[in-house]
Amino acid sequence: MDIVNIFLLALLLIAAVWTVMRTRLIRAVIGLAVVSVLVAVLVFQMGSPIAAVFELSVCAGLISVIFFTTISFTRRLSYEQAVERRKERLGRFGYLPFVLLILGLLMLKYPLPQPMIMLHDTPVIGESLRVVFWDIRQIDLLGQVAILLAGAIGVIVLFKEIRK
Amino acid sequence: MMVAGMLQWYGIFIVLLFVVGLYCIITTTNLIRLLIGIEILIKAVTLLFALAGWLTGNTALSQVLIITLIVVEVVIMVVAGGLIVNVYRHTKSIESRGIKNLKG
Amino acid sequence: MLSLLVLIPFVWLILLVLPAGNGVAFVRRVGFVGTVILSIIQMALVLIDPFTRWSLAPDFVTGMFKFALHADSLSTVVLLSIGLVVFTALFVGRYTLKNAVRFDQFVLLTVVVLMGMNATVLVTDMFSLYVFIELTAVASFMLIALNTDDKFGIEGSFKYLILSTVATVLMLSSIALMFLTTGDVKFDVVSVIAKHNDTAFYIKLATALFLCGTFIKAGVVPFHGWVPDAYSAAPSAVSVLLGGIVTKVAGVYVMIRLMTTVFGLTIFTHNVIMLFGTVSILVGAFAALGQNDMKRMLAYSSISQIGYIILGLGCGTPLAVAGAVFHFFNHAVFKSLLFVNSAAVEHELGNFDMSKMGGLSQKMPVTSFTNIVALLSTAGVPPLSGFWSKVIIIIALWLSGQKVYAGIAVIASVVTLAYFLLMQRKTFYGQLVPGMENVKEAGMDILIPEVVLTVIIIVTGILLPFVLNNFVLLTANLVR
Amino acid sequence: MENSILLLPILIPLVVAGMVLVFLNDKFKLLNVIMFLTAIAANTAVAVLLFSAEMDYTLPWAGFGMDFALKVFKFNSFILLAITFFAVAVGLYSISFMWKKTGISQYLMYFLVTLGFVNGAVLADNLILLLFFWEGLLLPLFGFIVVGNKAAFKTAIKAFIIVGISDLCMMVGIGMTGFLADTLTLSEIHLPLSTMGSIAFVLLIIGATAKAGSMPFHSWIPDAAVDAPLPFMALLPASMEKLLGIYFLARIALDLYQLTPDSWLSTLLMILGGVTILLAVMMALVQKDYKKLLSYHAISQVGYMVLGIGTCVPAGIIGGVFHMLNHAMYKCALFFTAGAVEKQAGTTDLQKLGGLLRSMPITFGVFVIAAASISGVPPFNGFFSKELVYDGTFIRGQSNPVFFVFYAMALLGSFFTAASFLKLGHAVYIDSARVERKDIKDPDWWMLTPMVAIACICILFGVYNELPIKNFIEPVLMNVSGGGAGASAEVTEDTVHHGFSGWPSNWFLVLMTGIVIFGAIINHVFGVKKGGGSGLNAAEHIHYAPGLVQAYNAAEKRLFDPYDIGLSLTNVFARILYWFDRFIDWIYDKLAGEIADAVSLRLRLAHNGDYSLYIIWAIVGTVIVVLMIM
Repeated sequence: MDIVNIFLLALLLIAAVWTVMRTRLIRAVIGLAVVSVLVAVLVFQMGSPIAAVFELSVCAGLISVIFFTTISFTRRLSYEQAVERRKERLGRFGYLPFVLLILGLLMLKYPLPQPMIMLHDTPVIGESLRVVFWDIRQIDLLGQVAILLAGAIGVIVLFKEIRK
Repeated sequence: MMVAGMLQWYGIFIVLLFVVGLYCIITTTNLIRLLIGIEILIKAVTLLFALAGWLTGNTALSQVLIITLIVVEVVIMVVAGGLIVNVYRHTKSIESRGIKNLKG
Repeated sequence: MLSLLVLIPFVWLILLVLPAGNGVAFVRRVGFVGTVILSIIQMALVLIDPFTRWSLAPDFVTGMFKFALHADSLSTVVLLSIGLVVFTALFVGRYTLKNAVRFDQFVLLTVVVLMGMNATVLVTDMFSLYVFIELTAVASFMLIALNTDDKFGIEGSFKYLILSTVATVLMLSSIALMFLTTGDVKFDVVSVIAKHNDTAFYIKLATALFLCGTFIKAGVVPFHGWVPDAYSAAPSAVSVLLGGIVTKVAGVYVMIRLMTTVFGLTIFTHNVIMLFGTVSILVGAFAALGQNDMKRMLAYSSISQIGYIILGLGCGTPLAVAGAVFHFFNHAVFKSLLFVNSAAVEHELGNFDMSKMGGLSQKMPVTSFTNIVALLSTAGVPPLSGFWSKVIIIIALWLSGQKVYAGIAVIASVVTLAYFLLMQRKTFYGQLVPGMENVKEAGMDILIPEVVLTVIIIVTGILLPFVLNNFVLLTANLVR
Repeated sequence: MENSILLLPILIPLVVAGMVLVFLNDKFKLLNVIMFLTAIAANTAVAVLLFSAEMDYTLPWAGFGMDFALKVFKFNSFILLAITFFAVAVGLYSISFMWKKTGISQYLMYFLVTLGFVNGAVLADNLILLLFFWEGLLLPLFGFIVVGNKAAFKTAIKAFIIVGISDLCMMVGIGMTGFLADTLTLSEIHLPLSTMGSIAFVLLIIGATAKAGSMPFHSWIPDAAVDAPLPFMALLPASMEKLLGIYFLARIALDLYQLTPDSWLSTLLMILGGVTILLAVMMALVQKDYKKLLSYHAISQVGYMVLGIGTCVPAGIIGGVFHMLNHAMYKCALFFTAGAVEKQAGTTDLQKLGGLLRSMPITFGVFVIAAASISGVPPFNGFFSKELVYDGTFIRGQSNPVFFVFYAMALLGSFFTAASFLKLGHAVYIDSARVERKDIKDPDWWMLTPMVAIACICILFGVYNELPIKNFIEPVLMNVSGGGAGASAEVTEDTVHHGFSGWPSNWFLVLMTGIVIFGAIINHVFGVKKGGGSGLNAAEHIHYAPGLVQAYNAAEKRLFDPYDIGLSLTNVFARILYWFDRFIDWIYDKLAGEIADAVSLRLRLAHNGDYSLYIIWAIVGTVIVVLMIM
């Protein structure tokens, strides 16, 4: 179990680095989707199945769609430009793996302190997800509805000119 | 419990994920890749929330928080995408050098 | 009662959005008036009904909704400021946004911002706080980019989005860490544990990260990069909203709330906040000195004034916090007024380039007069309201032994005066620049908020005892 | 009498100012003038009623010991009366002066606000309240200068910032005083000059003398003289601010703190006074503009007051306070004559004036009286107050010969004062007209009445100086706010033995004064001769350093002329002082601006519009915050 989790985490990091270093935007977005899937698996491993489902469907699915849409509105690079850009990128992103390696080793050497987990007197552990979502955090729900409305207005504001 | 030992590994990788995201935001000149960097940062935060829920045993709360977080994040990404499309409309590129007009 | 402050804007928003598809005219006719009434009701509620009764009175919507909202003395002042600035911005919007569709969108988004800010002020939970800060922020992004044909608006909006998202990530990390340590994200639960373990590693880290998040949102130097760009690129009416209240609620209010109610000020946070406040005061003031663009100057001035607020907060004595809250209110008033004036100027001239202006006081006497009242208040000239809040902050700093900071605050107010007088001279005084013979005074939509805000500045300054005893000094118990 | 009557001197002008504000447009100027006159009349009535009354009135205000406390006693009732008198005189005069100009309504509003605030500052019995009114005076000051000339904005800013800085010093001083005394009520504060007390004392002195226009906070006054409407100069720098500044200086030195002659602060005050006298009078001597010349004298004369109070001996203090009153009068009269000349002849440039003796005889008469007063010619009032100041420095000199320096400085100042006024009078009135003008005559009676009235009082206070000294000033110092041991007790004793009124007791001083004035006349005659018979150039020989051309010209005449050698020494001195004056000006004007500009430019370059730079700043900031908190 431990090994699996650590393996997944390592894979996640590699996917993230790969995402960042890709030249073609489409592939970078696919990389991001892979990262999302891995995060979803990890979240599932940590006992949050419903959140994992959301992560999988919304982040890996919907957000990728949003990115693809955005990219489709803009002009792609030609092949020569892409090659040139790749060299440029390598100069800037080439250091990233080394930075990560050194930082990771340092953190292995000097580990983070253990958190003193202090649970308050009446833990809400027993409460089901349904109660928390619909009752306790009702104000968040209101916020979600409002922010979705705002997003809808945003689409009208920002994409109106494009559609013409 | 294994959880405490796992915390080290989670901690390290979450921090490294943050570093990847920040590095991407700072160095990239492509606006869409900028958003990808932000996405990676938010993934790290998601993991942190899941971890917190797992360690405290309050997974109900952590799941609700993650779901809300995802909804908010999607809206931000939509707006950001819309802005990038508009930047493209004005400058015919999605490079960051197109948005350096305001200064001083 | 409290729920209504969130629910009414929400219901109003849905009412406005639903017919938006087919009947834009409906929104235009009803939306503006309704939203103005909404903001007036909010101000009236705060002024007539003190917050103590709000919390005590049975919430008749409690049966339907389970919102854990709470209002105290700080919320009162902030809610009042919100109502006032939204009121102002709506009028300015009607005057400056000639495109009907844009104006409708402006009203809709202003309602979103109103709801988001009210909720931000009232919630009692760190994560809900985040949700509503984001709601406000999302609406602000779109407001700044409202005129999509203006590439500067898009650029300012995008910069705000990036920095704001970084701030969000910092805040979320902090919330997650507090969740990890305390098992919950409610203010009361978190604060009990945080205040008793203020040396624990993760709690200190969480404090620092949240502080940085609010610093970015508030535009404290060196987290301020987006502020001048976003303020100056936004449409005039949006600048009023943004500069007057949005960043103050999302940044400064949240900072005051978190640092007093939740984390509690420790010796370390004291020093950090005061240091960054002072740096903001100085950098903002000096950067403003060299500006030629009216709105950019106001933006830098905002940075400088926010420095005063958080300097007062960082000092942490009851008097200093009361002064900070008072300055919060005053800043909302006079900075809105200054932005309104800049909107009036822009409407006549079409730009903000002060090097091409001059002698406008002959053509726009009311705007010129209100502008000088606002700038003197900002610079802290008695008997205007800004003087008193600054004096309270400085006295509190002095009494708590922070004499260096007090001295810097005093000196910076001279610089404030210098750049504002420069602005007044370049725009309103001097010879009338050729080609401006046809400039005329702004219309009623601008004059109403101008006069209202000017009267508030003067009356607050003169009726200081009333304001002090009924609003400001009550906030001192935030840190007791 | 209800004690709340004390509120009236503040409320009447401010309320009427508010009403004028409603009708700010110049279309309603008649209405505004009527309201203005009513307010002034009502204010006069109240001031007369309050004269030599003793009462106090307190309203609860902001808490923390900050009460709206007003108190009237002998000293400030006298100051209040003086202020009222000048308000009436300047008010009548300015209505006529401003009638045809734009902005008269604004001007009247600022006038009333000033009056209300000055009254408030004089009556205030609470440090914070005093500060409130004191700082509030900045507003009308700023407004006044702007009214005069829209391009005068730079001057307004300069004035505003200089006065602002000195007021900040005063604010800190008041804070320290309140802290030391543990109360904010003025009449309860009597402090010894401890170390911290001395610092607070110096800060307060800076505030008070800057308000009075002393060096080195003077440099806005000459600029304002050119830009602001003329009655403004008569109102603020010449009378109101002098009265207020010296009133407060007297209270600081005699009441709040016990200044003693052996204290180094006394010496400091005397140095300040002496330097101000000389420096400003040197500047005045070379001016070629009526108003500017007067404004430098307005600075110079403050030196006498500060010097007088700084001596800490009764004669000097009484002289200082008396000189304040006298100065306000004759300087008012002089500014009035300048205003009359400006209004009638259209300019105040000496090179374009001349020959006004015949066309404006009454104005000339007033000028002669006022100029004789300021130069200290007996039997006008200036003579007597100056004699008292000399007496004070002389007494100090008897105890320590070093202090004779101050006597010499004061005497020298007198010499130059007389010289410059001879030159001014000669150039404006006696010389034949340099530019031909027709139809110049004395102004109308609105303007003449205040001028003549003040001139008459100048004579009255001189010939019958017992009236002001015995009735106003001596009792005042016996009873500064009902307390105060130290210096004021000494005054009481001395006063009982021999008064200060009447002819000066020390004949040596009178003789010296006579010699000085006579010397000035000789000098003037000499200068006129050299300047080709014109008064305009009567001081040229002092003004210009012997440059090459002049040296060539004058080689035969002046080579062995001891008078000229002496004058050229003076000349160098004047030059140094001139540069010093310009240097102070440069600090305010340029240096501060340049530094600010440089910093500002760097900051603007730093904001290069690149969001990734901004993010890096934010991340660096975050790291700093995290490290500081950890």
